[in-house]
Amino acid sequence: GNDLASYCLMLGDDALIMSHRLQQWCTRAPELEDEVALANIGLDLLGQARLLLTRAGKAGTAMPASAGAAVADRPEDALAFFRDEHEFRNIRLAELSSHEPVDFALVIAQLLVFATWRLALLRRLTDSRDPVLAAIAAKGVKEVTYHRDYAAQWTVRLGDGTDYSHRRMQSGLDAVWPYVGELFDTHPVERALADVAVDPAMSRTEFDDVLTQVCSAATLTVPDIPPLAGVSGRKGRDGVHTEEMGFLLAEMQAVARAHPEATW
Amino acid sequence: GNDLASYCLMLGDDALIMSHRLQQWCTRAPELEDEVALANIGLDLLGQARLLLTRAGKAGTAMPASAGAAVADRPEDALAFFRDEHEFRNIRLAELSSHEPVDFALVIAQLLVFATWRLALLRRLTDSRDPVLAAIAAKGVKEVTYHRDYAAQWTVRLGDGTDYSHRRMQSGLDAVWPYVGELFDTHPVERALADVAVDPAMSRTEFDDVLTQVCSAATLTVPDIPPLAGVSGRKGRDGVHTEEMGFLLAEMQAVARAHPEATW
Amino acid sequence: MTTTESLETHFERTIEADQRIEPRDWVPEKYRATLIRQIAQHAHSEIIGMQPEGNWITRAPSLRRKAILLAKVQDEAGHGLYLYSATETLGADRGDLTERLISGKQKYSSIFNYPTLTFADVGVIGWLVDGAAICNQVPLCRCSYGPYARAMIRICKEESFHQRQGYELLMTMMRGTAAQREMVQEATNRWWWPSLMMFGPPDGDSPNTAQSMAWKIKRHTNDELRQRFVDMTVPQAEALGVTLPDPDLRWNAERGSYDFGEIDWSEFKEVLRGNGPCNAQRVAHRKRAHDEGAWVREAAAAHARKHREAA
Amino acid sequence: MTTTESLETHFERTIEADQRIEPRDWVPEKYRATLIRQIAQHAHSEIIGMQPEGNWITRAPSLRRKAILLAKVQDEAGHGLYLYSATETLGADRGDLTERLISGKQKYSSIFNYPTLTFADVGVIGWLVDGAAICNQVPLCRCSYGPYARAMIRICKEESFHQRQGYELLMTMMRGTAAQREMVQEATNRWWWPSLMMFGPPDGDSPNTAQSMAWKIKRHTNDELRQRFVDMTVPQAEALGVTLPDPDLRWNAERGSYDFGEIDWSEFKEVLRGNGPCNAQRVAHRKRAHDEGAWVREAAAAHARKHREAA
Repeated sequence: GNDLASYCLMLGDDALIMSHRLQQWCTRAPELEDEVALANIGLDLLGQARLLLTRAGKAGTAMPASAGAAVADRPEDALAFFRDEHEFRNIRLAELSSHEPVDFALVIAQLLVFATWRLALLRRLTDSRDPVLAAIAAKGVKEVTYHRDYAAQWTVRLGDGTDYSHRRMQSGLDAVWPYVGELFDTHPVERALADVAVDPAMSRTEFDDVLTQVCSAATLTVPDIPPLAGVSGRKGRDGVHTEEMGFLLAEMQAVARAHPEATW
Repeated sequence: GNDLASYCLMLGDDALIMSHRLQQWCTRAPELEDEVALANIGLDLLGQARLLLTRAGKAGTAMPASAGAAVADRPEDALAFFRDEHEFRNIRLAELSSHEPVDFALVIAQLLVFATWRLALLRRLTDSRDPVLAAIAAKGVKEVTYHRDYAAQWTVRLGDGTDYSHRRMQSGLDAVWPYVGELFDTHPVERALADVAVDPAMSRTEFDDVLTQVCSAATLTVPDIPPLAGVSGRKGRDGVHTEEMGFLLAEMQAVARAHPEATW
Repeated sequence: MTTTESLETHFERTIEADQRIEPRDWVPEKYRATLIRQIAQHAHSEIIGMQPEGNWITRAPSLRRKAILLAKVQDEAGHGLYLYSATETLGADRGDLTERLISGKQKYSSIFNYPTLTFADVGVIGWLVDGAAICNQVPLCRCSYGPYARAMIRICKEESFHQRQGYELLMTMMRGTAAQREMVQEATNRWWWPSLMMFGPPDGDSPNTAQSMAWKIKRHTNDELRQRFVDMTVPQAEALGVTLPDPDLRWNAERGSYDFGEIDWSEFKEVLRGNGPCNAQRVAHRKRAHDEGAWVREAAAAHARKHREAA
Repeated sequence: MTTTESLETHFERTIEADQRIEPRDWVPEKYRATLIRQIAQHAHSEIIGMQPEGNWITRAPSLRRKAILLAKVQDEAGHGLYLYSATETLGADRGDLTERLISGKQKYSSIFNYPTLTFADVGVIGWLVDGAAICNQVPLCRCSYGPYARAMIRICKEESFHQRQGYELLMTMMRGTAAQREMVQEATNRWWWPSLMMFGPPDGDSPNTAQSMAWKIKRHTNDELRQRFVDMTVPQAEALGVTLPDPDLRWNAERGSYDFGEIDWSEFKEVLRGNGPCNAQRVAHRKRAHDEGAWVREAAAAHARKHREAA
């Protein structure tokens, strides 16, 4: 039904937008090994986005009217390139821009939080009654475990590296922290899809435990910063995004929208 | 005829794209006075762009096919928002991005070169046989004189300020210099429009004199850096731009293109 | 002591006679401090307020709207400049006030801690936010402190112009496509309640109002101004064809005013405490611009010094 | 002296017998220097070559093409890594080579000094640039230096894959809209001549070729490889339906090869001298990434030190 479609959009958009932010790091990483790793993580998330948006299409998400005929049989592209900002359902954390000005500590903090949270969700989702979601989750668990470990290793290296890197890493975590609260809000769609969706609120303890451990190994402080408000309570999952989102979509969608009748 | 339309596009696109780069400085200037000044210059150039694109439309520029019905009676918007990159005729200097990473010396160098060159052109253009172009030029001369003076004053302040600002200002000039050569290439359209268009090559000496004077007052060196090549000789005036141009247009055109049937 | 007393008497008589206090006049320290704080907060609001609107300049979908928006944001920088100058007549320093802004020691209007999400927001900010600002500011044109009053006269004139331009954009959009009309309605939904909060807490919770009114800095209470704004805006919404997001909004013939629903003051307090959707972003952006401009300001100062020494 | 002579004899015999030189083997200094320079230049080309293609990842118009492009650019980073490792077996240091790249002391393939202007460029780079690279590199799989030869085997395999993907994108675009077909033709026009220049100057102007061939680092002359590329590519262009921008291009039945027009070597030399459309931009971008990564690399080193000391 429609709730399932919405749920797939949520998880798919999280991956799509976070992948975009990692794509923007391409040719900007501090070492070639990180160039490879960040691209790899971006690719994994892009793969998850494709599966989830395709699933959203099959589950009955309405295709955007502006998507040309050629796109009709590729719902993943219709949804990625022809939805407007308020139709995206990702959490706002994924929108945070870290590449301009270049801030490696910020992308690591963003990825640490994102992957720790997503891994907890996907693990529970492997038991979903929806077999497609369960399979996507099972594949994703392996991938996101690596993402989390990569981010955790860098968090420790930077936190427990030089004085300067320690300060940078702590600032990165502090900058990301306001976006954490939203990750664990239970959305009505998640509540409606018992046994199919997972309730993110259930994973908060696990998340806090991991972050506490990583920060401790990194000699960093888990931030104590209140969550970013929504607009009249509406946040990313409700289609209300940060001001960065419009610029992100303008770039991502420009070529596809210039050629609505094209196939690629 | 068509040459006149092309010529109006050239001068209009120069102003439009340079104005965009100044718009991006909004809320980023080092002082409120500069906030006001940069916005002012951006507004003047935007005004020139509107007049010139409107003139290009009247002179017979074909309207882009993707421009919706609503745009048909506003050629300036059809041309600004619905042309593709290769249809823009501006010199590449205007595309240079200076706001991310923020570089005040770079925008000042860019503006100094742009305004000195444009002022020389517009002065000659006041004698154009085309009365509309002559009138636009007459208005523009007053505006661009101020733009040049503003940029020259900052060039002197930064060049003859601190050691650090001296280095930054010299780097700014050096970064801009490869884009200078193209400004004085005579385009076939300019050659074809004798008495209507002006030949930019005629203004090179005047330009060099001004730059030499300003650099001398600023204790800076006029750079000796060869001009940026085109692609098989094709440059901005031929629709071959820098890699920054696509991102600029994606941002500038996103809203207009999302609503091709709208009026605003 | 006797001098102070006579100065104080002179000050009070000037206020009472509805005459203007000028920079050369003696004023009580608390009057000075209250005014500096209020004018600085107003200046900061102009400067921070450039961000939500500035966000759309490069994406404005017509060149005419782009020029209008750029000119408007430029005006706001200009307003900031006058207002900082007005604080300087009271002995404040612009650099110092900027430090207070970016260190979070001084506030600016909370309304600018909401994001601008579509181009319709540009119109709605003109209509509602500038509209509310005008309601607040028109009485300030009669403020007892001369330089502030005169700055407000100029600012109010420009704000009215901005407000009409915002409303006109919305009118055009409402005559446009279905998607445009939806954008306007949706933006109205987001900005309506924050606009009402611009008048500050209800009179019962506004401890400084009485003193400010006695000094004729302020001329009306928060609730009076809020009611005036609602009464002015409801017919404009009707003319526009948008619905204001308040089911309790209705004409009260007895009062000759519109009744309206309860404001969510907990949201107001959260935003005021720094936890709105954009507080951190707005201040960080201003701080970054200021920090990245430091070398430029230093260079200008160094150049001016050389120039003076040479002269 | 005698030892050196016998080492030299051993080296020459190994080369003559078409056997591989391995890191433990003695080699003449000039062989080592030539190889380090060539492999480093190749590594630099992979890294700089990420930029023109990376430019389109965030704008790729389908998610499938986005994934393919991101994977390709990632492969290039991987190729850079193998190749820098191969130089390390010859005693070079990656950090040192990176310094030489960003200070302009070492070159990379000039082809990457052209801009990518439309999404069709992604396909054309795969087809023509990777195609030319493969022509150049396949013979290197038999290079006398073992680690380089083995790296080339892996790299060539991946490059062929990329080349097919690029060609397939162009095929899809040529079956698409008129605008897409125009984009492909226009990109072909821009990349054709620079691709031919990838094989280096004509044999008469290539002084190092003889020594490199004697050492079996190189197996064919520049002109031989260029001809092979043209002969391979012309039928592909026909199958695609694009015109190669050379009026002198025609089949020569006598030679069993395509004749083609004069290359503009003055353009080649300008780009090589640093005056191409993107030389400064490519190196500045790499330098900026390197500089901005310095604190991260320092932190990693500091952390590793602490960790070692604690162990």
